[in-house]
Amino acid sequence: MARVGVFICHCGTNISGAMDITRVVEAARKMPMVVTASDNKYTCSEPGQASVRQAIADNKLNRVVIAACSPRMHEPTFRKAVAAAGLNPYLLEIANIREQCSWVHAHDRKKATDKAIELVKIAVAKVIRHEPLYPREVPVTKRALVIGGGITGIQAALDIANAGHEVVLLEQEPTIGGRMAQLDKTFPTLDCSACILTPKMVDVANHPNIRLITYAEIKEVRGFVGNFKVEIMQKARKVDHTKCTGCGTCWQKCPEKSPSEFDLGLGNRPSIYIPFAQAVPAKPVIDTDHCRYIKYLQWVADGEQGKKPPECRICEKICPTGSIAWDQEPQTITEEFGAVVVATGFQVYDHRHYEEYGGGAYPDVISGMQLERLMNASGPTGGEIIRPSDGAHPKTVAFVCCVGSRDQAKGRTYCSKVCCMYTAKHAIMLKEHDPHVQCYIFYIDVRAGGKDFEEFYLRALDDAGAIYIKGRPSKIYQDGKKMIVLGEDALMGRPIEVAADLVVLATGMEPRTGADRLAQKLNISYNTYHFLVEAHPKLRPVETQTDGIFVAGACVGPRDIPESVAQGSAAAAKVVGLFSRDALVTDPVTSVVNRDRCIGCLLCIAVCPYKAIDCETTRDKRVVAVVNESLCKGCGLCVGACRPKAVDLRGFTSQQILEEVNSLWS
Amino acid sequence: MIEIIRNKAKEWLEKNEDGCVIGYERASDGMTARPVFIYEPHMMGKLIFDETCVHNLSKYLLNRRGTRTAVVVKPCDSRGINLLINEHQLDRDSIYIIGVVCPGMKESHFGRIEDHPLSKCRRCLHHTPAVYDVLVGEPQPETASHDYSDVARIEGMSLQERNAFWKEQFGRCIRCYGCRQICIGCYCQECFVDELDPLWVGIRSCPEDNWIWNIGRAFHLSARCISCGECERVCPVGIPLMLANRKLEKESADLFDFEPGMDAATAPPFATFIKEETLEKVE
Amino acid sequence: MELTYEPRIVGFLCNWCSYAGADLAGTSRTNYPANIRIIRVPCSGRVDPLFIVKAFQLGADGVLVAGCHPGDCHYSDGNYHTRRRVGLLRPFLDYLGLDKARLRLEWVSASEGKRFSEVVLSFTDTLIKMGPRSS
Amino acid sequence: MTSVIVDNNLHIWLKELAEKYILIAPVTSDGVTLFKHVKAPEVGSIDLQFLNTAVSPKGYFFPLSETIFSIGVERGDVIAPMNADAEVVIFGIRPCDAAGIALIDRVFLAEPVDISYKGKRDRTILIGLACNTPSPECFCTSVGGGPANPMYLDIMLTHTPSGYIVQAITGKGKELTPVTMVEEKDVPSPPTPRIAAIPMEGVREIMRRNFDSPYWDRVADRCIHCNICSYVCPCCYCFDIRDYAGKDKIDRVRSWESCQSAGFTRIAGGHDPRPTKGARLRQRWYHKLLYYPTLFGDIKCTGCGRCVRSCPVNIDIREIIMDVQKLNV
Repeated sequence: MARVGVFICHCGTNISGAMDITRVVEAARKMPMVVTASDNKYTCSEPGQASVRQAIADNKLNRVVIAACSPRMHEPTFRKAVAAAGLNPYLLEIANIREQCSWVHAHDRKKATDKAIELVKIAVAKVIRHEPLYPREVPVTKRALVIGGGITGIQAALDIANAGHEVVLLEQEPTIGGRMAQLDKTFPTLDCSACILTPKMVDVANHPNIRLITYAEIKEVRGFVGNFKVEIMQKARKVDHTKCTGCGTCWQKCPEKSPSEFDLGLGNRPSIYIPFAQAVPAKPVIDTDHCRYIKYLQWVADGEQGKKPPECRICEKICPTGSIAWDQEPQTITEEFGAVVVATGFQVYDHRHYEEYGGGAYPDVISGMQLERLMNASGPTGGEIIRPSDGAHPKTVAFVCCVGSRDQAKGRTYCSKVCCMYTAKHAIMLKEHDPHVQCYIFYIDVRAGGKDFEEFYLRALDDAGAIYIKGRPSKIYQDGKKMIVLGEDALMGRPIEVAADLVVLATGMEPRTGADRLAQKLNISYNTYHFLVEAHPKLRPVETQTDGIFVAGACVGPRDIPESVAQGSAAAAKVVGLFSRDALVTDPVTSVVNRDRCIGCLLCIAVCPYKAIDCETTRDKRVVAVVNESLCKGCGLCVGACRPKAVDLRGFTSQQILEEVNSLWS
Repeated sequence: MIEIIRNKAKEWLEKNEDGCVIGYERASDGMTARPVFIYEPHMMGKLIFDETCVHNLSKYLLNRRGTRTAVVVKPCDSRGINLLINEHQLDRDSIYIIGVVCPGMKESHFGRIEDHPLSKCRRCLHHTPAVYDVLVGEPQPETASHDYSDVARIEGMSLQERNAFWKEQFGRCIRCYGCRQICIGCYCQECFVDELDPLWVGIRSCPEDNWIWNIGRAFHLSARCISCGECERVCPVGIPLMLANRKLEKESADLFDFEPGMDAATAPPFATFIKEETLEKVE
Repeated sequence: MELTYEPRIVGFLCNWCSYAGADLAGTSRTNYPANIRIIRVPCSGRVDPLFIVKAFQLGADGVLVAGCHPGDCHYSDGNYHTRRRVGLLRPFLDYLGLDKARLRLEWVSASEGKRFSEVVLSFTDTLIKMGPRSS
Repeated sequence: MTSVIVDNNLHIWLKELAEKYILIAPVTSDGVTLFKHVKAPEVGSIDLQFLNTAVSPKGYFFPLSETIFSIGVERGDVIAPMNADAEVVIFGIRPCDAAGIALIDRVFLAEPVDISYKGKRDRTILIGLACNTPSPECFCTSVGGGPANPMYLDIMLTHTPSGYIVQAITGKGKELTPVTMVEEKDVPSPPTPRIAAIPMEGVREIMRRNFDSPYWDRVADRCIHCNICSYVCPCCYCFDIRDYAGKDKIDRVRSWESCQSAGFTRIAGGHDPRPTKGARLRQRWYHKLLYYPTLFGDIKCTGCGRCVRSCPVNIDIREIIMDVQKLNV
């Protein structure tokens, strides 16, 4: 039998100023199961709470209604108070008679009082049906998975590892380093990208707490915060890294060359290769698409049709450690983690979508990233800037900003943020390489919001003498050895034509292909561009709606290096914070299935946003739904959908809500 | 036609001794049909099929879960099977579906066969079963478009008229739950109307409670009703239940572009959503 | 319609957006008619369509279901399901003779205190204009 | 010589009745004939050609739902239900339905008397209308009734081409008879229609012996265990009682229930002695053909044929009776 105590707060005059409190107290006394009702100047104050505790003891109350400010304000406070009096903290209900009554109906004392009485009535009706609820504890596996070995992932991995926790760093390419490794210099400081990145890569390789898994992808993710079970698919390298010493003989001797992904097709690499000199791990993989022997094996498998490929196997012959493993197959590794950091980064927008700029057909229309490779001392040209078409040294270079950014026509409305600055950097670098170079930069706006960015832009303008032309070029075409860039100078309001030796498109950032599929596996959301969505853009920038899964860097949106690093560290801090606890307390407000009522139509599974519902077969061979309370967030979507009313939501049961509605008419 | 049904059923039952064939036999009035359960192949002669076979036999599959059953279905009934498979109630492999191309059923009552078709048949779109193991009869072309003139008639009334109309109709309800018991979509362990704790519907069989019961019933069948019309047929006090169901059918077709039971795979409207949809009717 | 007619509105508000929005209306002291009785639910998707029917059966003149704006649901999808459920219930109730204007689905964010009060104001006005339900 | 009331006099009489009494009479709308309260009868508003109503008039004594008493929340005092003292006339009730009421009387009027039932019963006058055209499902003659059986009625009317023959059966009936409107003429009463008889011999005996026969489960195969048969039946009287806590009083409400609905016999702890459709169907027939007759002598069935007509899957009690006679264990 419920014994309800109702405590009505004056909140100074905030509440009592707008209504007749005594009338509310009188009315409350008459409500069903109410054994005591009283009012208090400040219920949230220590004396106020004390009087509540006292009343609970004196009247043997087992349910408490506090009519005061919004539950969003003081529910935790009063739960503590109730708990202090030995009651289950969930046997409390709050009637919001301040924010939703006295403060909005101050103009009509009678109506405010009447409404307050009914709000109390609703709360009483609900509290009577409250059941004690008990939070559950789930253990935390203090092991983190970082997906993506770019600068963001590296930073996150190092920070977590340095805090003393095990980390698995997962990279889909043969080496970590990501896009930053491809850069020559970094704006606005112009320090050498490799020089600041590679030491961190080496730290990762040598860190006792970090296990590096390259050339691998996520296959499946199950479980929940503190207890993820992840299946990782390790692609076949065809090289046994336990034996390989990375001596390099194989890739020097390999006869089969193909365009290098790392150099964006500007140079070639052998079929057994490491992407670049400082790659980590510095051990090769065999490119099964190009390797001659693999082709030969395929030819044999296909019944020796057509021309016989050479049965090369040179690498195998010369390998001093016998590391070549032709029979190596992809393998699945299953690991358990307490938290996951997603730092899959970005890829450069493919300018082939721009028919008007030649759709990638002109060798001398290149992307900013390609220019990085041309400038880079360890790049395909050894840092000599030449035109891909004829190797000539460009004297006139045209830049086009916002390619694949801020362009509705191409379905890319967002600004990629880094292009303005890296274009300025390119202008400055080109001038340093060759004082006779003249740069023309077509821009929409120059966005230089960042520390020392504006100064950097001015350097390009004044020192490097780059000519900035406002406007997006309408067409680029070839004329003899020249590339003609047609545009309009928006400021002068006249058409302009630049005959350039080389055109650099400042292509924007887009999420890595497959970011959406990964997000689905992790059950986190992504926007129309497939950038991952954070829990809150301002206040929870590295969390997601799925507990224990964090996001950082350019996979969330365009970021420059310092921001990415900061986010990597932020995510790491969140993970470390999570790992600072041995167990997680889960909110007891979750769905629960009545197995006798459940008919196994499984509509609940379809609507659950958290994959928190599964099904099982009962002893009498019926299929029924089961809720994983650690995954359930208590939204009640399943309850709203359930026809047989088999699922219910603790703390917001159908019983309670119906009683609340009923109370208004009884 | 009936011979094909008998032979197919016989063949099947001979292969599945523990099985049961659910079909139609002659009713006690000697002119209309009624459901029959046949367990021995030699009894197959009882089977009939004519324009009085109005019953939706798919409902019976629910009490035979986990056993092997052959069932004679009309197109509308077959959609019910898809519904039940979609809702994980039936194992497709355990049932043998004898789908009959439907000529349309006649309005028939005990001892009386009218010479006009059932209203549901007059408005039927699909004359070939949506799912079957064996098809009896030549597949018929679909009727091009829905005829919601009946619904439109009600929509055409004023609010007060509609209100009065349904009060009168639901007012007759005696809460025998024949509509629920015959309905293929109603298979809850315990119906919300019978639940006491919480009490969704009042304990009285009074007009107010009939109102919420009938709305609840219809809404639980929204985007699920396969319009076999059985609820309306069995109602002893002639409440035009299909008129309510069909409004929901029409709306869910408009709003969600969904027709229940056409296949077993498509996610029903309440299991999914489209972020971009606006549902002007709401906003 | 007698002048003293005060419609009764039951409001199912999602905890994260609309309930917070209603709180904000309070903290910013934006008055609105006292005809609404708010029932707090975690998500508008928690609202069983039968709650709405029940409220009307008991005599509610209007029912307001309010949730986060599409895309902003605290539980990511909840309001999309609400939109479908209410979207179907509404024309159905209207068909049964209960004016669809009596059932409102509104998106009110935590920052839209003003909007919440406007919603309640306009809803109350509408209901007063419509007068008591014909029973 | 017989007393006859011609059609337009009948209408005048009905108007009078409607003024003095609550007049309940068969009304057909939306193709359904039901007994309804007719406040001001117009020509044609009352259906005099009806075969029989979809539901029996038992509800006017034993309502679908009624509050049998309430308890005040404040003082815990018992509040007896309002017993309307207005007199009721049920006009056009068929002999079979009158017989049905008589069958229920045996139960509700036996000690302890059901006050609310008795109250309604005492305040009601039954004006019967003999059947001239029985339906194919009728079999009253096989269960001790007949299309023109005046028993259990206060007044019996029989339609003839030249008006309605009026027979006052009871004192109540005599008082009510509109002497001024009745003419004494020589009108031959119409031939009582032929109704196919079904053999009833030894049914009780055979049923006693065949309680465990597999037959019951077999006929139940097609049963959908709805409540239609019991709800349309003129003599089924099972009910369920529930309490409802209202604002200031708690009501104890009695509503129709049916032995056919799953869980009708479910008891505390969830056990149900009649878990199968077969067991429930069997119960219905055993009650009608064996248990009740053993207690009160008569078969608890009036042969109105409603269950036969309304059963969604044609479970035909006449067929059952005949099948039963073939069972021989």
